[in-house]
Amino acid sequence: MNVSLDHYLMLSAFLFAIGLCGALSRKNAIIVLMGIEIMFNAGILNFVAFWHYKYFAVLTAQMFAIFAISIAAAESAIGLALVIAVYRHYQSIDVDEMRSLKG
Amino acid sequence: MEIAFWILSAITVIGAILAITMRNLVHCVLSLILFFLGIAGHYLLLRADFLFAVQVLIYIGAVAVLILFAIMLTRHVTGTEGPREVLGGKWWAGMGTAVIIAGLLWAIIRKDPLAAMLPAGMASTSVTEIGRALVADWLVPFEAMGVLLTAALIGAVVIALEEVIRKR
Amino acid sequence: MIQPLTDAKPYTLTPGSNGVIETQTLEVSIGPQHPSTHGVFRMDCVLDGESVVALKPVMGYLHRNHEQLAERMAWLGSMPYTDRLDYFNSMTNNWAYALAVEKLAGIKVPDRAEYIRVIMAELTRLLNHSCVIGFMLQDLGAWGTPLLYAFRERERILDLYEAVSGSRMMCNYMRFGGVRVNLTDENLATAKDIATRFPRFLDEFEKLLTNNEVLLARTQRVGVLPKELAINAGISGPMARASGVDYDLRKVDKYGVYGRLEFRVPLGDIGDVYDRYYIRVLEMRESIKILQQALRDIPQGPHIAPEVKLRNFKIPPGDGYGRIEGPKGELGFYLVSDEGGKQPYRYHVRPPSFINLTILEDMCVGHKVADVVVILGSVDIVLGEVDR
Amino acid sequence: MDQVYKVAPQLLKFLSYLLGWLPWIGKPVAGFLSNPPAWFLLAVAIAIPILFVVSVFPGIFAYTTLVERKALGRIQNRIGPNRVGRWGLLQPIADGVKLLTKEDIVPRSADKFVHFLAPVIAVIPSVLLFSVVPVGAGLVPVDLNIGILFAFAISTASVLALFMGGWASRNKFSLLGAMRAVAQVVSYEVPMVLAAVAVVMAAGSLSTLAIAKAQGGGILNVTHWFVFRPWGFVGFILFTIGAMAESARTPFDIPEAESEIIAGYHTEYSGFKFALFQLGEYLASIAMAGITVTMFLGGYNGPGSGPGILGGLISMFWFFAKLGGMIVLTIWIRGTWPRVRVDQLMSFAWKVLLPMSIVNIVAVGMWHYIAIRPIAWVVTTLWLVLWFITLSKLAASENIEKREYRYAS
Amino acid sequence: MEAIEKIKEIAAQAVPAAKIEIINSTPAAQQPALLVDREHIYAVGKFFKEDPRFQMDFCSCVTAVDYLPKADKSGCIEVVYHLYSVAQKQGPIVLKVRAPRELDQCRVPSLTPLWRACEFQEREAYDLYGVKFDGHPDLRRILMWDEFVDHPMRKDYVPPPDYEWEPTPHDDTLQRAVEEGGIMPPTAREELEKAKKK
Repeated sequence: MNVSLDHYLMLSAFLFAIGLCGALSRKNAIIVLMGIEIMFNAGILNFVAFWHYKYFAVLTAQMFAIFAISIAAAESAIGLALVIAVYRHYQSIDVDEMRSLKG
Repeated sequence: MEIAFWILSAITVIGAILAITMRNLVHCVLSLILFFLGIAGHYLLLRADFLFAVQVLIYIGAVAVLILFAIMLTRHVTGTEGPREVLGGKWWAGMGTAVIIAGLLWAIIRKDPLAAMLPAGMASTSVTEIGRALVADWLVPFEAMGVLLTAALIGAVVIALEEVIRKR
Repeated sequence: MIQPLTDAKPYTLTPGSNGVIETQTLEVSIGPQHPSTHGVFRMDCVLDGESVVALKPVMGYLHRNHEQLAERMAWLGSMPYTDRLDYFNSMTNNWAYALAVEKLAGIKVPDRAEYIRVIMAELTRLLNHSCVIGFMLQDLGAWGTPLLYAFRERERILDLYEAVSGSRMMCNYMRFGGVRVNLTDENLATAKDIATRFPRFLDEFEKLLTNNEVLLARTQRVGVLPKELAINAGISGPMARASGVDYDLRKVDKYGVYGRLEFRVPLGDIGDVYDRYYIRVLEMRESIKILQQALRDIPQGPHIAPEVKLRNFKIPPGDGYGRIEGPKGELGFYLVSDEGGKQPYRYHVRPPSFINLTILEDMCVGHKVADVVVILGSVDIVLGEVDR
Repeated sequence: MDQVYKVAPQLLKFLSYLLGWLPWIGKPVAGFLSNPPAWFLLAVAIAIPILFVVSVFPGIFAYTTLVERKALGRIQNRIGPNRVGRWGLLQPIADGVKLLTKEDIVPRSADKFVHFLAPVIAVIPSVLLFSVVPVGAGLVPVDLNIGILFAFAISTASVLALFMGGWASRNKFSLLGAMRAVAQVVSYEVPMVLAAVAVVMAAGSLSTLAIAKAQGGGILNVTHWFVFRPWGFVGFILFTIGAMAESARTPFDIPEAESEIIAGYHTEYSGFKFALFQLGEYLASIAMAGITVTMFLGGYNGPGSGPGILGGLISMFWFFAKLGGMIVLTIWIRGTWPRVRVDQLMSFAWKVLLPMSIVNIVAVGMWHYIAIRPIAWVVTTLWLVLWFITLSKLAASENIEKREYRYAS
Repeated sequence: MEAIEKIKEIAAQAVPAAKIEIINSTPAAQQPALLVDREHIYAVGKFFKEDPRFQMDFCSCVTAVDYLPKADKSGCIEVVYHLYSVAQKQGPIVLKVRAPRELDQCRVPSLTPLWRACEFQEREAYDLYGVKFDGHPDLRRILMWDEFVDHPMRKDYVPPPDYEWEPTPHDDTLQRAVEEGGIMPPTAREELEKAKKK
């Protein structure tokens, strides 16, 4: 059995679900961020798989992947800065306890 | 190819699952790094060498280290975590959503005629091509990305330093 | 940081240790097993990241009740024990004790003995200062290269000590009223040789260190000790002079024959680690001058006052305080003799490195962990003397 | 690898000729080797570079420790190890045996799994780094077209081992060391990559082999080395400083500063785990030296280097000679310099190295677009020197001053 | 420096309530001291520190001496301060203050607020002699460990027969080791039993 696009799509769907599960069900804000990173990666894997299997000649998918990775890096930087700021305020990084947006 | 795919998939999935289920935060990050490595391996397998390097450099070298720093800054890293609740209040809702989405995606992929496709080509793209593409066809998004990253950098510093700035 | 001295500061190391995370401070105990506490010494530090918020010195790991040992022994019996106080500088320890006893008993020391004492003390100062700079550089992370340069010179001085006293470090050389053995011409020639060679070593040493960028960046404006605090806290020796305190007992008390010798007292203005380093270099240069004069002027004569009895040595009741300028600062002995007079009723050492530690916290707070060990190195402590 | 693949049949033929003399087993094996199947050739072609990397470079590591101890000894008026074998030549073996037989202590409260994993992970990236270092003309274990990028990506991963070791030990000194290590590696990565970008621009390729090739030619294969260009010289210094900081060598050895935080992240390691940490650290530093040589010092190029077996051997000689030179340089610096402080280290990276490496990239651009060489020389040199002066003025600490001392009257 | 009688007179004028006495040393040592009563030692010290004629800004040596009671006189603990002047390069002025030997009454005012140099030395005197210095900011043991009970430099201090069995923080550990039947040297076990019997 050869590895087909199917396998990659399944894998990334599975990873996406895992990331979503983590992002939705964990209490800790940092783990929520990590779940989001997992989802990001699953998406990027899809791009690359499609590029490899279908649009090999054009670079669009790779470009998208590069941009997505950069955005993910920026997102995680901002997200963690927010976590630190929230921690300063609430002395906790529990997402259930962050109920008010007032500083 | 097949063996490598299955091994890497196993690493990736185990890494992802451990990353969101482990109790100790640092263990979570270490599992997340395993997951990132698995993804990087997949890129290598898919002949995207440049993306492999970018993945390792950015995700393992930068994002993971950033998360570690965030953990260090927000907890007593030397102490062990007590028996605290790790799951959020409505965890079952999150789990349910995840399962439903996984099922939906599964169904869609099974149906799709594109899915059973085999590789179009096997040679890796050279970095030169990517570089040319970035500064020719993709120049505007590339520059926009530069602006975005700068803004994110400044934003992150401002948010994290808020207290210090306010004190002055 | 000069604290208002009347404010009582209670001993609390952990701010807000009530189980709630309020500050992200880290309590670290530097020592007693640590490569750069110069022995078994501990500093309880509270760190905020890398910066020191609070620091308490904890000593006593080497405490052996030296004072009580001396109170159970004849006057001369504790002379060898003084060697073990500051084991780097046994000659000056001997001299301080001998000086205190001579003061109490009213013994006159012959001229030649005084000159021999000056020669030995200045040699001790040379070896102490050069090694201290080496140790400080090791704390700075220079892998002991300057230290081993200093050890090469120290070796020559220790060889001379061995030739005159039979022991390299625990010399036990001074006696009440003089010194134990006379110096031969050969010994004097060796001393002269050391005095002529030492400046060359110092030049080499300075070439390696004084203008090194990293050394400058690491030591200047680090661990500043203001002049007023230095005087108030009883800081003495090169440390006080680096802060600009003009107080050198060789000039003030003119004990021994220092009144007849010509030398200058270098003073710093800022009182940081760099000043403490450079003042020691300058003091070594002055010491060489003293050595050369003493070696030139040393008269012939007895090396010990003939009227002093070794056995059955008694001192009439009373108390007295004798002090000298040791390499680390003012080394004093406070002695009380009572009716019997055969042994000290009270024997107290005023150790310079113990008292110089008083202001360790004031110098360290606000600096980084890396600076703490350097500041401690620049204070120049020997735990044998701190703990006694 | 490709080179090995080409010469593998000849190699195997030679082997089969030798083995043919053996009784019984010799004949059939020789027959197999003289006409090998394709998979076997591929396996040999893969195995030989791996064997080369895992045998030669750890050997260099072992003798680097000896050279280091000897050289430090000489710098410090000592003799250095001289008890085991002539000139202490067997000392690395004795050290290895000692470390292997030592008790392996794991602190009771340590995170045992991570504590065990950290030294292993410390070695892997360091060994992987060698896969892109060309050791001779056309001789590189893997000629990746992303060579330099690969090297940087891998070397960043080494920071994880330091963090894991420091965190898992549950020791405050280890933790401080880990924090320092992470901060230091992350901030020195940036100027290093930018310094490498200058070289990549000049060579027009990310492949290490292509970069080395671009420096061949000229008089005696020497004049085209990048270090003999104004931007290359600056880049060399920037990169060397960055590499020393990245591999935590004195004066940037603050993650394991023994006088401050005992041994940093490996305070709680003993025996073979400690040896693995040392191995990883030294291998990374040797690999970084190798990459420095490749990028700036002409790589394997030198008088007499070139294709062919003789040229290849000479080129290998030049590469290893330059590598040795870089190693000795780091040892020399270690023996003579004190250590900088954490905040100084960071501000040096961000305030001096980073702007200077960006200025250097501009200099390469100028060099590329000014066709007349003498003018390009003058312009780029002026540009770099002026910026260097400005930056050093800006970054100079107001704390440092020349002091005069007075004497009491 | 004036003669000791003159100094005493000046000090007595400045702090009229203080009871000041001259104690003579041996003729050879020539370091007569001023014995000041406990209530006024701080005022006298402050006067010597601040008066422009003396400016005793350097407190060189602080120590305690234990005098056992004798047939003709009662015992006391005497705290001795040696003051010098850095500004005027003169000295010493020796101040002495006496306190009863009984532990609960053995208190003198601390001079640490005047001279920081006294901080560690007074702690040492407290540690070794049991003199409590009122107003000392941080009066703890300095050389002996915190759990030590007696003051070992007192002349009537009787060392325990076995130094190991001073109460140490180690005791709990050893006790636990015995209870849990852990590993310990047989001699240590015997001695622990002995200590228990006491």
